[in-house]
Amino acid sequence: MSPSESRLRDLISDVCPSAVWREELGTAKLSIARSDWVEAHRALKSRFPFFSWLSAIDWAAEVAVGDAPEMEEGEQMVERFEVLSRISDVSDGDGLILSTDVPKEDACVDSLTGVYAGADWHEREAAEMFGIDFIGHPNLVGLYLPDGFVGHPLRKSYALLSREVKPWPGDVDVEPREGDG
Amino acid sequence: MARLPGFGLLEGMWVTLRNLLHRPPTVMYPKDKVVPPARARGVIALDAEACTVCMLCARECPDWCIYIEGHKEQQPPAEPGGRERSRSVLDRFDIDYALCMYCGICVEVCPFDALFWSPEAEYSEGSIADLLHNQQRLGEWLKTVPEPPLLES
Amino acid sequence: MIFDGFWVLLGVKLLALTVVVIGGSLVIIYAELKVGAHMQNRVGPYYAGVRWGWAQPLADAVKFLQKEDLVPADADTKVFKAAPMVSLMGTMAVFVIVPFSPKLIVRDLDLGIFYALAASSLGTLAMLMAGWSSANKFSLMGGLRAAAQLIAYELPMVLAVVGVVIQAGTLSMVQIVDAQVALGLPYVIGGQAVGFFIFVTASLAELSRTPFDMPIAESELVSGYMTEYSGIRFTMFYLAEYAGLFAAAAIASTLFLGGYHFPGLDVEVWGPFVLLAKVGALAFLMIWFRWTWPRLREDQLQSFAWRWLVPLALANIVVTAVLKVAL
Amino acid sequence: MSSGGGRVLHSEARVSVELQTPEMTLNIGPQHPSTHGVLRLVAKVDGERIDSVEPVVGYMHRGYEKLAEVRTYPQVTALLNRIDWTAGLANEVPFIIAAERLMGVEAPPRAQYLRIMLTEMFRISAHLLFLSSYPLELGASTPLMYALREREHVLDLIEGVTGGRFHPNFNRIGGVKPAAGGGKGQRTVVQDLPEGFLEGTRRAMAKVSAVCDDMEALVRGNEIFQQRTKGVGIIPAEKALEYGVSGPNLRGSGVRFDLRKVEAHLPYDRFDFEIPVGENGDCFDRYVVRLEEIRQAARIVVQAVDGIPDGPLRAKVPRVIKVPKGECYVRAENPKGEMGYYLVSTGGRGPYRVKIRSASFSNISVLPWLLEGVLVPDIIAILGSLDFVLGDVDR
Repeated sequence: MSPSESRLRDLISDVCPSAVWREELGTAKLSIARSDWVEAHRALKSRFPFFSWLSAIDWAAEVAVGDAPEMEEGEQMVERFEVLSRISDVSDGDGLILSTDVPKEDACVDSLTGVYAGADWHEREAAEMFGIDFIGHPNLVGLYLPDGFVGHPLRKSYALLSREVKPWPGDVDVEPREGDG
Repeated sequence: MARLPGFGLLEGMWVTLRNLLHRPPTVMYPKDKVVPPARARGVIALDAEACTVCMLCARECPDWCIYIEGHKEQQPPAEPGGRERSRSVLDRFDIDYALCMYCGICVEVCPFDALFWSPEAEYSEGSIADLLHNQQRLGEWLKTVPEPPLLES
Repeated sequence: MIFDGFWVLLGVKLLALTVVVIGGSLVIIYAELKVGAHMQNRVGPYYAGVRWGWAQPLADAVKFLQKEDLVPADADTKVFKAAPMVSLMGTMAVFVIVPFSPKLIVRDLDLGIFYALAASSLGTLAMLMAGWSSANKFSLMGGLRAAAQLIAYELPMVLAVVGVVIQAGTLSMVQIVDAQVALGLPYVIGGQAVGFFIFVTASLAELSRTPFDMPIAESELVSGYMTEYSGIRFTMFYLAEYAGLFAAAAIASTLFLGGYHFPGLDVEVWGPFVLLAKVGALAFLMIWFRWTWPRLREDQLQSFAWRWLVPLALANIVVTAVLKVAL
Repeated sequence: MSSGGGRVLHSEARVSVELQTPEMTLNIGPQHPSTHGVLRLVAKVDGERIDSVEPVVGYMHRGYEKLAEVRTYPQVTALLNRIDWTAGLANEVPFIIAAERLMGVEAPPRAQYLRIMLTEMFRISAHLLFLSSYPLELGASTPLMYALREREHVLDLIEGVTGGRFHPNFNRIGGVKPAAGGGKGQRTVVQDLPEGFLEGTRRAMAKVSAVCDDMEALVRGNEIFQQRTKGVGIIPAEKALEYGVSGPNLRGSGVRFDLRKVEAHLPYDRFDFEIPVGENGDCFDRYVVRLEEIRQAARIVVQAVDGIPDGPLRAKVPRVIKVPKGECYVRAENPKGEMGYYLVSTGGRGPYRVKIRSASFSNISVLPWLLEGVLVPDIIAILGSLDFVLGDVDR
């Protein structure tokens, strides 16, 4: 149920020619350059009035939490934040995810509060969890974490304290059963 | 609804009056109790003989609330003249119900039918430390494990 | 000279009155708990007392009495301590003129109902005192709401009573009952139905019971002006509320339902039981309202009083006066 | 206020001077009887009228998105039904379907029917909870008892099938939980429907419809309730869309949109049910939409009970689950609104990143705009009508 490609293509191409459009497993994703971020949303707002959510992914090779991403031999992980926003319409339910890559050194992107008022809280959460700065946001204060919290928890480099403190009950040295991985 | 204004108020009063005459469905707890369904996840029972200390449940538990210690023992060979067989025996098997979230992954992942669910749920304690059930107490719960319910035809 | 008949008689009467009022309030509390529970498909009090949990109000009273009586740190202690007493005394004072039977009455004042309405307005003062002195924002709001509401509903209540007084031609309670006996019909049928409706609605608001329980709106103000009270002071407020309900039901049944009179029953013997039966019926009605309806917002509540009840009461007075003269 | 002819009478001039009272800051919550959990509203109050409200959230923040990155897939599903704890299984379904899509696995028809049946049962349970708590906030405590009495029947049925009343943990990648355990004997204990479940469900759905009629008479028809809720807390449709308000709150504002009719993650197209829609988006319409949704959900459950196909409960899936690389966003119609999971997998035993789109987060982000110039008791009426749960807000 991806939006009809042709109508969407010309809607996007005049606004941001560099847009790369990919549709996989029923999820339509549009990668945009950082500079066209707000323009793309303004162009699409008439077609997709419903602001669903905005968040980010921290792409990192080594991770302090969970399993490291498996790399094919040649592929090299580009260290970056990927800011995603999801907008959809409320007639036949088409939806679209817009994403833009933000380098980790100057992690900042324009704020969408001018286009979608609902982006306010989402951007505050993303700023607090990843340390991304949203330029033009009315009051970019923390949302969830207690005031005076140091660090950005959702970054892959941020270890989960509760798992450091307590020893893992599973690593007792009884020889593993033969079949177990 | 073009009804005269007070009518809605009276309709509501009729509902409460009607319920005044019904017997309340309250179950007076200490006297008579509600029997939970057979598949209810109340407490985990341990069959120590079946356990081979494979540590799968302790590894798969999301809350890290199963603590196991075991040692190896030599057992006489199955048939005479055969090789000495070594068997791991449980020393300690504790489940900390203060941390457990009753997800049932341990019961599901155990390959040797050592863990069972029992709908028993009246084991609240005065102090939180008593919620750490040791191996002997987990064995006692085995008696309360019900027969699996008959299935829909 | 102190011990000649009058003072001793007054002392005995007041003692008897206190026993009757406290007893009546406890019965109404039990009725509210039990009837309200069954209306909600619950069992209500069960274990207190041997069966049916009849001793629940006594158990509550004892529990509250042995609770610690806290006074907030920066509260205005004298006013804080006095508020519940004023509230209870204000309610008890109303019973002076309630006639259980022609002779069974503390003092049949010829001012009768006028005195009762004056005494019952003391409750407003107590709520304001409690709200202000608890030094807690929510209590303050509860107290202000209570004051605004009680004043707004004092007027329709008085005007409704004026209707009865015109028809009966007297203020004294016993003579009002005699007038209804002479008419052969209790006033609720004999010409004062509108008055009865206004009086019951207004007394619901006076007691701040649903649908007018904004001052003790649990979901917003925790429990309004009573939030900071505990122990014996809270018991006084709690008792005052139900004594107030007893008083309102007693006055309403005397004015509109013919008081201790019931055709065919001897007034001397059956008088009190007839009155208590009518009080029970009205109390059941008020309990029924509470467990069925939500509460009004206080600006709706105010506009309901000023824009509906007061004009209605005035019209009622005019009609009664015209009929009084015409017949 | 001035009378005819524009000439301000002396008497009126004096009255129209606005009495300047100092502004009072009122803290509603985080411990407050009607904020549905630990939400704190810092309200600047002038008398009883609100100037501005600033919701403070985060008291219930458990960091689900971080926890998901540390856990394997079965462990994550055990966590997810605790996000919106009134709608247990409805939280797990979109995440499981996202993982199934990445693995290219399709749940067997019987499992899909079971998922629909249990999701609708949880919708009934969540909305019955709303039917009981909302009138309570407006002062009527009786509906609570009737609604919860019927809700017990629904929860008992859910506990009979899944073993848990609130946290069923019944979904697995590839279907629903096939057997009690992995060992020799436990694998034969199949977790299919217990005996008497279908008949019990029909009786329960009849009771649920009966309680809806009681609510119709007791609350919806009640003039006092109508006065307290009609025209209060109006959310216009485009404001709702811009803030991402979804579910019954959006439909209350007149937008006819229900994900069950649009999304293809579960065979809802085989069931016929209507979408109740309100007209002017006030508290009353949101209440009526949810009341109607219970009846529609009961209809779906009865149709599911009649038409449930036979067959296996779970498709062939390797014992140790490794989801291949890829990204996928699946959303579903949760009782509170649109619940979606953006699942990013890089091949490990657990997800690399899970963005949880919870409905209540956006539903209450509209509060600062909505509560300006509102009376204090109306705050409670509006908060209650949005029907949010703090676990959903804070994740």
